[in-house]
Amino acid sequence: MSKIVRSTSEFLIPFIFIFGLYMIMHGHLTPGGGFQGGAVFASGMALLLVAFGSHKLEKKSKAHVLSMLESTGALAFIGLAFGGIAVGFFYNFLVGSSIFGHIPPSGPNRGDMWTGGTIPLMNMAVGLKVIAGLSLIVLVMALASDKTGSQK
Amino acid sequence: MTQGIFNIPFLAVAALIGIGLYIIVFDRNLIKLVIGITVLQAGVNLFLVSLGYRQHGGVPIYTNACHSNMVLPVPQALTLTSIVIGVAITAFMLSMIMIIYRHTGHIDAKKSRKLKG
Amino acid sequence: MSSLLIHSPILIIAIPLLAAFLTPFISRVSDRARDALVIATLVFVEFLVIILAVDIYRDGPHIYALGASSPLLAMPEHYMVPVRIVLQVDAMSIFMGMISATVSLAAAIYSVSFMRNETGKDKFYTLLLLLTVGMMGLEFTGDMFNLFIFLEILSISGAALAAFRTNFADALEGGFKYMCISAVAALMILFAVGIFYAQYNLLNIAALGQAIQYTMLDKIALTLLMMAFFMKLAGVPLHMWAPDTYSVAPAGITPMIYVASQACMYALFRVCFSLYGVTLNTLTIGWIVIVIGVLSMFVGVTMAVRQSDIKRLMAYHAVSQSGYMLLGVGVGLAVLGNPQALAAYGKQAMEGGIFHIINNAMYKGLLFLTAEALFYSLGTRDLNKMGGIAANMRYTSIFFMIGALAISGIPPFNGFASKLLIYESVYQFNPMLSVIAMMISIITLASFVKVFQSAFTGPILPHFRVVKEVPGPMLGGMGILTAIIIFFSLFPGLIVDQLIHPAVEALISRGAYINAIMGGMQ
Amino acid sequence: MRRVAAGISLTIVIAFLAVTALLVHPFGHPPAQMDDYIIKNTQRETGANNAVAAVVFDYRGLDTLGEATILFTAVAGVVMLFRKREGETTR
Amino acid sequence: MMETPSGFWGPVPWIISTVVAVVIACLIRTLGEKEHKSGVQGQEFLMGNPRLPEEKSHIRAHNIYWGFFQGLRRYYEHATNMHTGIINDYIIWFLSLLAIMLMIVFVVEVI
Repeated sequence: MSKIVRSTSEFLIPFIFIFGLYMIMHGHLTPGGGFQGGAVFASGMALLLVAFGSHKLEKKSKAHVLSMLESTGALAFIGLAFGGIAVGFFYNFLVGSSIFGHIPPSGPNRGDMWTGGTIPLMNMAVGLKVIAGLSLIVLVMALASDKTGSQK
Repeated sequence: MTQGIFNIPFLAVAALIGIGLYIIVFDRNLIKLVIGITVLQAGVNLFLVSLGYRQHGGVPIYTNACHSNMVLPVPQALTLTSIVIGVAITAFMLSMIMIIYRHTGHIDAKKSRKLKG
Repeated sequence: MSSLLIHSPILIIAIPLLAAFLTPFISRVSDRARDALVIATLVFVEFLVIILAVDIYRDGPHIYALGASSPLLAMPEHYMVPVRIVLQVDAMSIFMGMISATVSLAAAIYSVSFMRNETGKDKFYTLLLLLTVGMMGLEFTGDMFNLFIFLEILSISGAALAAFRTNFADALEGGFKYMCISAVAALMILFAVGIFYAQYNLLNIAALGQAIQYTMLDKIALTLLMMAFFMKLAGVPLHMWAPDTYSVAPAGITPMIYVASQACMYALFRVCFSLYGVTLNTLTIGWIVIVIGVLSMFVGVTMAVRQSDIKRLMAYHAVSQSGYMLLGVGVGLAVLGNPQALAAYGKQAMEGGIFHIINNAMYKGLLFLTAEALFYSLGTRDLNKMGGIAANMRYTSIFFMIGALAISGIPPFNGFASKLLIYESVYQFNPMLSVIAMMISIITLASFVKVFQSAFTGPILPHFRVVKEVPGPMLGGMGILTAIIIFFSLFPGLIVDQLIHPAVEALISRGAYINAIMGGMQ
Repeated sequence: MRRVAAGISLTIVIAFLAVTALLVHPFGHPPAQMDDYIIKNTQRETGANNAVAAVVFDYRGLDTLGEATILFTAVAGVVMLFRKREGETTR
Repeated sequence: MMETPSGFWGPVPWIISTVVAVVIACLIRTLGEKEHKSGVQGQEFLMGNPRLPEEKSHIRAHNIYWGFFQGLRRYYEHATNMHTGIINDYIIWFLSLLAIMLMIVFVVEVI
């Protein structure tokens, strides 16, 4: 891609990444969540791919590493769901505890980061999973189309 | 039936689904077929999310909320789920088409039919 | 033990899911460990299904509310509507669950040696586990939207597995067709779920069943649901994807996709009997199911005789056999509003249809596996190129013969038992249908005679002299299914009384299904 | 012939969809027994201010697990499709 | 034993009666000619035609039931033309069946 695209995306990408991570972190307080933030982050990856080419991106992030990350996210998610199995699968076992366990006052409030029980943790797990999964899809498809292009 | 005039979003849903089905049925290009399925998904998602709208309602989030009247949260969650499913299906079908193209050299549904009869 | 029982509905879904997420890590360690993990997971699932089945057949249905303060609490306290997702496992669900678990286990064992020379085996096993998860979830869930989710899991993993042999162009074509029709069908289901949600603000099947009024909107939703499920279960004239997909899928996967389509048939029955039940116009809907069933039987079998590709032939037979199940259960549905007829022959017709599901999963699975064993040894699926291999592949030909006799309804095999039930009870409903069913059975036998004659008997062709029997695990996978077939053949009365009858009762008694969730408020 | 049949059936299906659109509850006034419970109790039961996040991860958690599984399945499928094979031939 | 609407079905009596029938058949067979020699029937015998090689004498799959297909030729032409193998046609079938079913359900309500 041309220099303009590359320098613009170099400038933009940190903001996109940070915005994606912000959305993941604040999923239980503001609009957004793991899927949306992950999609934003992965769109940053897609921008990287468009600007710098798939081979350059592949040097930075190997496909099997992304695959592992995705599995880690999925395992963390299902692990959190299993965490409440003493009561029931998907039971929100962290409500009332010290990690994310505060219970907000009912009705409109200012929003406390440490609320939500397992929900913020699940948001993070899903966010990791979606980031890795969507990046992997984009990367694999780009690499494959590159290969077919070079063979012609 | 007097309320029918207010159901314009639902009529838009019918139109979107109709367009999606039209593309799926009449277009022989496999990529356009996937586009048709995406339009169909958009129609169904619009249906789901517009089911949950409550008049003069705000977002169902209590952080700094000023509305007492909130729209329904469940349809939004369902739509979110269905959008992610749509992304997954689209990616998967497009990569299948890429491999079909690699094998046969075209993406015409009429030509790529080894299996018939 | 009892807490394991309480949690087993979700564990049956969650354990293979956990194993599927773990497979990428394990397969970096060693291939052998991954195979062992997959087999162990499926054995554990089978074990859980069996202990759950024993409990359900003894004590009645289980429910499991996800995330509630107690899993047995379907609704929040002091509230009349289920808010959370509830899994509801009754005799019919667990019956289908046993079929899925058994066929998955046999397919995994078979694949261990069949897939030895393939690349990408870690993805293969991940997708196989996910297909199992999809089937189990579809059968156990008590929530309409959740049903859609599991249907999608089943569709994507099934399509990916069907397209697994990416070096053949037709494998991709079969997989793509499956994915395409699944996507359209699933979107129709989602639209129907939206219609339910718009009217009643409910997603739980039992709660919807209590609230449903069969308005115009409900009729449209019913039609959408029925057509989508007919598409997924390959009822004529929506069956055309079935031969394409079944014939290209690798061995072991074909029976699983077939069982997955039977899980969709279960979903159809669940919608017709438990969600709508007597509120719908049972005669009309029953006749629709019957007509599609008879068309499936006829078109499936006549197309099957014509085929020269062995897997395509068996795929058409799969379509044709689905027709028997639709016929049996359709007769039950048609007389659902008429208690006398239901007691006289309706229940027995349904018993026949549902007995046919499990019989068919077993012998059809066996036949698909033998077909793929032939492909493995001979390198071709074309019947015109085969000949005289019975001498070299003794066990495979014996397995094939048992499967072929069972599917054609030759006594004393189990196919005869279920077909006899269908013939006799359908005869009282409408003699013509019964006569057609018998005719179809004869053509089925004829087409298997064709396969047996052209592939196994006759003089051995010179280039097949060196052909050897398939390796042990493949024989093991076929052997499991054969053993089950022989067991079913010897004790049909036991199976019908112990397994089928409670399942039919669970399907018919809509009030019990609704009360299991909504019972607190009566 | 095929196109005519497809056109007629498409018209009928769209007509029924339009009927559905007119028969559904008036836009903006949905029945809300289940959702009112969630809106009222989300903070007490799950501690989350965001009712949508509470629905996604708590009330309907299995749906989200299934959705994550679908994404996982699609990724596995895509990687499987583009895997390297020995004896790979293009065309 | 399995109850059916008009009787019962059990594989064990069936197997026992089959075994009895086979035993009787064998008994009858032993009453036959003792000096019979086998082996003559398999060879070509006064046919005049040369013996075919083995792979030619095998009847291939597409030759089986030739008459059946010939008799039902018109049905099979229609049926194979139906299975076009084009994915759009599958969706067309779906749509048309959906339209027919919607009409049926609608008409039944009106009547």
